Amino acid sequence: MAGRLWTVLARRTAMAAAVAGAVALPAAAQRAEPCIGISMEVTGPLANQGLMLRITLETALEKINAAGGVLGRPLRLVIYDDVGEPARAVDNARRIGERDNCVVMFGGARTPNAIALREPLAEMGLPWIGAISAGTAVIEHPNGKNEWMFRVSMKDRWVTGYLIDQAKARSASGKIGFVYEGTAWGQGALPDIEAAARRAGVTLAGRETFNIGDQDMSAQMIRLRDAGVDTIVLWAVDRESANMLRSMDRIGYRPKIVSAWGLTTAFARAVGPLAEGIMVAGTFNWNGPLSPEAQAAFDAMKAKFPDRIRTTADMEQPSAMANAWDAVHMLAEALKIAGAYDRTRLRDAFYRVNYTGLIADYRPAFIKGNQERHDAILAEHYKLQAFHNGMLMPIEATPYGMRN
Amino acid sequence: MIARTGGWIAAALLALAIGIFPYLGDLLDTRFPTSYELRLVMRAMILGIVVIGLNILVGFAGLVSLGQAALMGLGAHAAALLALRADWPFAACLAASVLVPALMGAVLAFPTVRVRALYLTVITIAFGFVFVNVLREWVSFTGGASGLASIPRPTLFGERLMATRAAGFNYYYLIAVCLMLALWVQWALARSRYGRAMRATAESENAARALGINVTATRTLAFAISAGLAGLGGGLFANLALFVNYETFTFSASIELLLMTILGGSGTLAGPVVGTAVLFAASQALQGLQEWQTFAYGALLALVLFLMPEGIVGGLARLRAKLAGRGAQERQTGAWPHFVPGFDALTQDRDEPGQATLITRDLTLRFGGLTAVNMVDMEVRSGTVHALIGPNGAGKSSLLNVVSGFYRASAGTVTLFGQAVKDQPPHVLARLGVARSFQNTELFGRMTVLENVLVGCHIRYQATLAETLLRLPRFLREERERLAEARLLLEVVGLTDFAGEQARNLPFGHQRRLEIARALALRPKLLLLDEPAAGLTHGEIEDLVALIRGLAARGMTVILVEHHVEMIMAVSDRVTVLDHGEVIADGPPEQVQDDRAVIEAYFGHGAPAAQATVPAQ
Amino acid sequence: MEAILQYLLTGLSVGSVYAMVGLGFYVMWSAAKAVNFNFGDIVMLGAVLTVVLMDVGVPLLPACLGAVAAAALLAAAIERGFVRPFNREANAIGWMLTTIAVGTMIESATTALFGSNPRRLETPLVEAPLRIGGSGIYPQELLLPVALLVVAVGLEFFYRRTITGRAMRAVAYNRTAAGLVGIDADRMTLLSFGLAGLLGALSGVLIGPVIQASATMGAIIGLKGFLVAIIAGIANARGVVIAGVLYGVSEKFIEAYLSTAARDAIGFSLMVLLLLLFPQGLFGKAEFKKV
Amino acid sequence: MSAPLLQAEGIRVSYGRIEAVRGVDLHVGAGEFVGVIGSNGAGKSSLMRAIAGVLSPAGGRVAFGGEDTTGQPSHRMVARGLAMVPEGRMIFADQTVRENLLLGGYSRLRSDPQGVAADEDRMLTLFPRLKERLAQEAGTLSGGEQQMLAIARGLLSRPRLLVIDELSLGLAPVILDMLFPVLAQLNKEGLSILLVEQMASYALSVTDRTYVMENGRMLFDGASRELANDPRVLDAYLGRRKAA
Repeated sequence: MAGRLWTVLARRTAMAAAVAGAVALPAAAQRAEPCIGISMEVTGPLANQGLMLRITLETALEKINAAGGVLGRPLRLVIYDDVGEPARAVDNARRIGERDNCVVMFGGARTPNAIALREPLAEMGLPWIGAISAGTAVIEHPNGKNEWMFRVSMKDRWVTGYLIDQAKARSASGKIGFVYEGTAWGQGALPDIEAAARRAGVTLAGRETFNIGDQDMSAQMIRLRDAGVDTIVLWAVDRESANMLRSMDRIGYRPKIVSAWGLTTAFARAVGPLAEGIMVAGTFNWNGPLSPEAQAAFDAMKAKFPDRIRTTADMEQPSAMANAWDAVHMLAEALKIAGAYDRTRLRDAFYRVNYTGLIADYRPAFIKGNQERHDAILAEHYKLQAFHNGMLMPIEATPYGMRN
Repeated sequence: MIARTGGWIAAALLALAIGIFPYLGDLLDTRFPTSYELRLVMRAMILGIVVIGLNILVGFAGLVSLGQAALMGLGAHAAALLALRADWPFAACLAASVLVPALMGAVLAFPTVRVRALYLTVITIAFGFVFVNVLREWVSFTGGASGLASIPRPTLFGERLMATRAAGFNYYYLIAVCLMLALWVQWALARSRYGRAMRATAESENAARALGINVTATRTLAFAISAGLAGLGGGLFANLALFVNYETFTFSASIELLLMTILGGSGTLAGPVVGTAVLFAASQALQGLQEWQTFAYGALLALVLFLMPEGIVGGLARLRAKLAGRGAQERQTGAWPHFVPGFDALTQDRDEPGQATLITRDLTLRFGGLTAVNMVDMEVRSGTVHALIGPNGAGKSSLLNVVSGFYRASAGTVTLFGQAVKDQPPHVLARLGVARSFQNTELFGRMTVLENVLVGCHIRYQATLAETLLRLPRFLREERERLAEARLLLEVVGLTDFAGEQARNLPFGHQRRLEIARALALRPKLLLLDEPAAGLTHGEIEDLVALIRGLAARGMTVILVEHHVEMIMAVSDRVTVLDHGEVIADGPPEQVQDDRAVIEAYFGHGAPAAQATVPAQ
Repeated sequence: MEAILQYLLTGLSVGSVYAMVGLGFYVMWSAAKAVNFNFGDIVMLGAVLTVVLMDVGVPLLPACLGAVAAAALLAAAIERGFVRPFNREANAIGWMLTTIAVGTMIESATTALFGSNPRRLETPLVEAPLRIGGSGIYPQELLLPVALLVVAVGLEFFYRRTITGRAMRAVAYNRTAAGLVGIDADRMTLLSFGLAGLLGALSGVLIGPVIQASATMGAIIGLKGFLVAIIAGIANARGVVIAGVLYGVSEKFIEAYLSTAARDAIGFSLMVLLLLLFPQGLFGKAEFKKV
Repeated sequence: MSAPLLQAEGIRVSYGRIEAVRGVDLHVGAGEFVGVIGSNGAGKSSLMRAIAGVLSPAGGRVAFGGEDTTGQPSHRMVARGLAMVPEGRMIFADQTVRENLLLGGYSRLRSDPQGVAADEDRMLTLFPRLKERLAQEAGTLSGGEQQMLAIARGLLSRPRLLVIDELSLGLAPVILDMLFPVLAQLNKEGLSILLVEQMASYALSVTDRTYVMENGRMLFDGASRELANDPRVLDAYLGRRKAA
C-alpha cells in the first residue's frame, strides 16, 4: 500500500522536477498584489515605535484608498512581528514576498533586521522602503550593489556629521564626548562619528557605551566629566537616555547634549524637567507651525486613532512618522509611474519619483546607480529640535537656538 | 515505549514528507511551497536538531540547560567566522560548528554536574549572558551588535548549496539529512548503554553509581552531545541566513528551545520534532493577533502544560497505553530462583575460596557529632553469607554505605579482595566487583524491567561511543550478548513476562527481585543486600533465602543487612550484631540468637529473662 | 575618591534591589523548593501598577500600597495556579515552564495595555539629588538600602518572632512534621509566595522612580536576584542580603575600572567562578547526600 | 458499648503499586493505652500515617471521635484532637525548644494563648530537662531530649489521642526507662495513647492492649498482660515462628 503510493509520488516528483527545470515557475510571481508588507516590533520593548508606524501607515493608506487607491485598486497593509530578531525579519520578508506576494516591503525600526534583509530581498526581487532604520549599511551595501532597498529616513553617516557640527558650534571647551548604546545602531555610528570628527577637526574627548536595559551610567558620566567634556553627542533611545540623565543629575554634571533621533516625547515623559534643553536631530517636528498638508495628516491620524493621538505631543516618533507618511505617498507615486503591480517596474519607477512631501521636496527622490542616493532625505533636510517645557519643539521655538 | 515498527514507520513518513515537500506545488499544481514556507521548514528543521540535542540532555540525562541558544550561537559564529576570516571550506566550518560547542559544553559541565545537577542550569544561564555580551562588545572580531553579514554561500563538492526553485534544493536536503542524522544519534543513544546510563543517572544517581556508572562523565557526555547538536543547528543556520548576530541567540531563545523540548514530550524520541513543529508553527499562526500574540503564545503554552504535563508525545503515549491497557493480558510471574543452565556462566567471577573478601579495621563514620559507625572490625570470608543485624539506627546501613563507597569513612581501613580501597567512589568499587541493593529499592522507575538489568551490564561493554552510534559489529555483538544475559537473569528471578513493563509499575516483591537481578548483571564477587526482605511476604522471603544460598553455593560472597531474624537464621553463615554503631556480638547465627546482649538490644531492656533464655524450638 | 564614593552609593542602592529580589526567591524556595521563575514581572508590576493607579488619580502612597498589595496577591495566585500543580514530584521542573508561560503573559499584557514606553514614577525623593562633593545620590536611592535593612530585619523578626513566621520555617524544615502540629503547609506556601511578591513588588516601587516604570524593567533585575540568591546558597537569608549588595557594588566597580559594556560578562563569569569554588553557595551549608 | 475514640477498618496503604498495609482493623477506646508491635517493615508506620492523615489510605475507613475522617489532612486531624509523634521525631531542629513547643500549640494558639502557656509549663514539669534547654536550638538536643520534646510538642495541641511512632528508635535503655513511665502517667490522667513500638517488651509492659502486625497485616491482638507471656509474640518477633 505505502509502497505503491511511494512509486506514484516518486514518478510524479520526477516528472515535476523535469518540468520545473524547463519552465520558470510560478508564473504568478510576475504580478504582485496591491499590498504593503511590514515587519516590525509589534510586541516587546519597542512596540510603541511599531504602533506609531502603524498609525501613520493606516491613516495614509486610508486617505489614498479613499481617493480611489492606486491604479484603481486599494492598497492593503500586512503587519508581521519580528520581535526585534533578524531571523524573524527574514521569515517575514519571505512571507511578504512569496506567500502574500506583496508588491513592496516596508521597513521596521531595527538596523540589523534591515541588514539581514539585503540578500533575501535581492533574491526575491522585492523592493523595500524604510522609514526608520538609519544604519548606513542598510542602504550603502559593502558590495556597492544596492538595487532593491530605498529609504526615507536619516542616514547615520550624514547624521554624525550634522551632530558633530552642531556640537562643535556649541562646545565652549571644544571637548566633545560620544555616548552610544551597545546595539547595531549605536556601534554602527561609532566609525561614522570618528570620521566626522576628523573631518571637522575635532578630537573626541571620550567615547562611552552602555547596554540596553542599563539603569545607571554613573561610571561613564564621571569619566566624561573628568575628561572635561562639555558637549555630548548622544546615540541612544528613550529609556536608557532617561537613566543616563539621572546619572548626570546625581553627580551634578550638566553638559550640552545633542542627540540622534532616538529621543522622543516619551523621553520627556520619563525624566520630566531633566529633558529641558536637550537637542535632537530629526527630519520633522509636529509641535511647531505646520503646513496645511502636515496639519491635514495630523488631523487624519487624530480622527482615526482618537484614543492614541490627541495632541501633536502624542506623535511619539515625530520624525519617523513624517518619514513614513512621505514614504507611503512616494510609493503610491512610484506605483502610478510603474503602471502595474510589478516589483521590477516599481523599483525602476522609484528613480523617477519627484514629490513634495512634509519633510522635503524630493527632486528626484532616488538616483539610479548611486546607492548613496537610495536615501531620499538629505543632510540639508535635517532639523534641529530641542526639549522645552516637556515638549520636543523646533529649535527656533525654544531658547536654545544659536545666538551670537 | 513506542512500538519499534511504529517508530520506524513514523520516521519513514517524516523523511518522506520532508523529502517531497519542496515539490508539493508541482504535485498539487499550486503555488506552494514558496520560499517562505521552505525557509520556515528549514528553520524548523534546524531548531529540531537543536531541540533533539536538548532532549538528550533534559529527557535522558535529566539536566536542564537554559543556555542552549548560546551554544547554538557558538556553533553559528564558529562556522561564520571560519568561513569569513579563515576561508575554511563549508564542510570544515560545519565540523567546527559541532566540535567547538561540544568542547565548550564539556568544559562547562564537567566541574558543575559533579556538584549538583541544578547548577548546570545556573551556569548555562550565566554562560548565555556572557556569550551574548562578548558577541556584542567584541566589535572587531564578531562584528558586534551588527553581526557578521555576507557570509559566503556554502559549497560542497563544488556545488553551491541553495534552497530555491531556480537553483535547486540541495541545501534544504542537506539540512534534512542533518535532521535525520540527529534523530539517528538520539535513537542510537537511547538504545545503547550510553543512553541507558544517562537515563539511569537521572532516575537514581545512587543506583547508577552502584552499578559502575561514572555519573559525572555520563552527564558531561550528555551535555557535550547536546551542545554539539546545538552547534550543528547553529552552523546550518549561519549558512542559511548568511547573516548572524547575537539577537538570535538570547536567553529568551534558550527558553523557547526548552519549551519546545518539554512541550513535545521530553525523553520521547518523537517529542523534539513535534514540539518544535507545534511551537514554531504557533508563533507564525498567532501573527494575526498583533500586539496580543505573545500573550496568546504564553496562554497556549500554559494550556498545553496543564492538559499534557508530559508533553504532547508523552500525553498521547499515555492515552494509547490507557486504551491498550483495557485488554491487557495477564502476565505470568515465574517461580524463582530459577537457576537456568546458563546462569553458572554468569557467576564465574569469584573471589578465591577461603579468602577474606572484606576486612574492616577500626572503621569509623561520623556525621557531625553523631558517630554512626564506631571502630568496627569485621571480616567476611569469600563464598559465605554474612549477616549484619541490629536494631534500628544501629549503623548497619551506614556500614554498608562505607563499604560500597557511598560514604567516606572518618577513620579506619577497608580492604576488598585483598586491596585497600578507602575513599574509592562507588563506581570504581562496582568495577572491582561490588554490587549492592538499596533499602528503599532504587530502581530506574521509568525504564523497562529489561533496561534496568541492561544498565547493570553497563561496565561490561567494550564498544566505543563512535562504534555505538554507528552501530558497528562489535557494538551489535555486545548488545546481543548483554541482551541475552539480561533476559537470562530475568528468567532466574522469574520476571521474563514483565521485561517490557516500566519498573515503577511492578508490584513490590517483583521490584526487589528486579533489583537483585540488576545487581547480578554486574557479575559481582561481593553482593551487598540492604534489607532485601523488608515488605516481602513469607513465601517471597523463602524464595529469597533460596536465591542467596544458591549464589553462595556458586562462590559469591553476600553481606546481608536484615531485620527478619528468621531469614537470617536460615541463610547466614555468620552474623555480626551492631548496636549504636558498635559490634556487640559476632559469630554463627545460633550463638548470636541466644546472646543476651542481642536480645536486649532488640527486644528491650525489660525483656523477661525466661523468654530470652528459653529457645522456642 | 569622590568617584569611589559614588560607586559605593549607587552600588549599594542597586545591590539592595538585587538583595531584596533575592530574598523573594529565598522565601519562595524555602517554602516550596520551587520559585516563580519570572519573578521579575512581580517587581515590574509593583512599579507599573503604581503609575497606573496614579494615572487614575490615586495619591502616591496609597497607589504604592495598592500596587504592592495587588502584585503580592497575583504572586500568591501564581503559586496556587501554576506552581503547586506542577511541583508534586521531587525534582519536578514543570513549575519552571509554567511560571515562564505566565510571566510571558504578564509581560506581554502589560506591554499591550500599558505601552512599551518607560513612564515616570514621580516621587518627591527623586526631584533633587543629595550632593556630596562631586558625587551624589537621590534620596529615593538611599531609601533602598534602608528598605532592605527594614525588610531583612522585618523578615528575621517575622520568621523568628511571629507564630506564622515560625510556622513557615517549620514548613520549610519539614512539611510532614508541620502538618502534624496542625500547620496547613499548603496555606503557608501560598502565604510565602505572597510574602515574596510583597518583597518583589516593594523593590519595584522603590526602584521605579529611579529607573522609570516599564513593562520590561523587571526581567534583568529578576534574573540577577535569582543568581544572587543561588550564589549565596539559596537557603540563607543573611547570605542573600550580603551577596546581593556585594554584587551591586562590584558591578559598579567593574563599570568604573574594567568595562561598562562587558559588565555582565565579567559579573556573570565571576558568579560562575564563585559557584565552582563554593559549590554550596557562599553562605550555604554543606549538605549531606543521603543514600 | 459506645463507639471507640478511634476506629480504623480495612485500611490499605500503597506506594505506587506497592501495598504496605493490606486491610487492617484497629480501634482505640477512650482512655485506652494501645500498642502496635511488629518487626521493622511490618507496615506499622504506614498505618499510623494513614490514621493521622499524613497520607491518604488507598482503601478503608478511619473514624475519629465518631466522625469519618478518612483522607483528612494531618493539620485537620490535629485540630480534631489527634496528634502524632512521628517516627524519627521530626522536631524542628533549626528552631529553639520553646519555639518547637509553641508550634505544638499552633492549632489553638489564637483561641487559647493562656492555655498553651499553661500547658507549656506543665510539659516543663513533666520533662524538667527541657526546661534547661528552652532557648537552645532543638537540633543540639540529645536523642532522648528530642524525643521528650517531640512528645511535649504533640501534647501541646491538647489531643484526645496521642499516636507515638517508634518511641525507642535509637534511644538508650536508660532513656526509655524514663519515658515509658511518663506515658503511663499521661494515660492515667485520661489521655488515650496509641503506641507503635518495635521493642515489644516495653510496649507490652505499659499498654492495656496490643496488636501484633506483620507484613502489612494484623496477626493477632489481645490484652498486653497476656501477650507478654505468649510465646507467639517472641516467636513472631525473633522469627522463630514457622510460616503457616
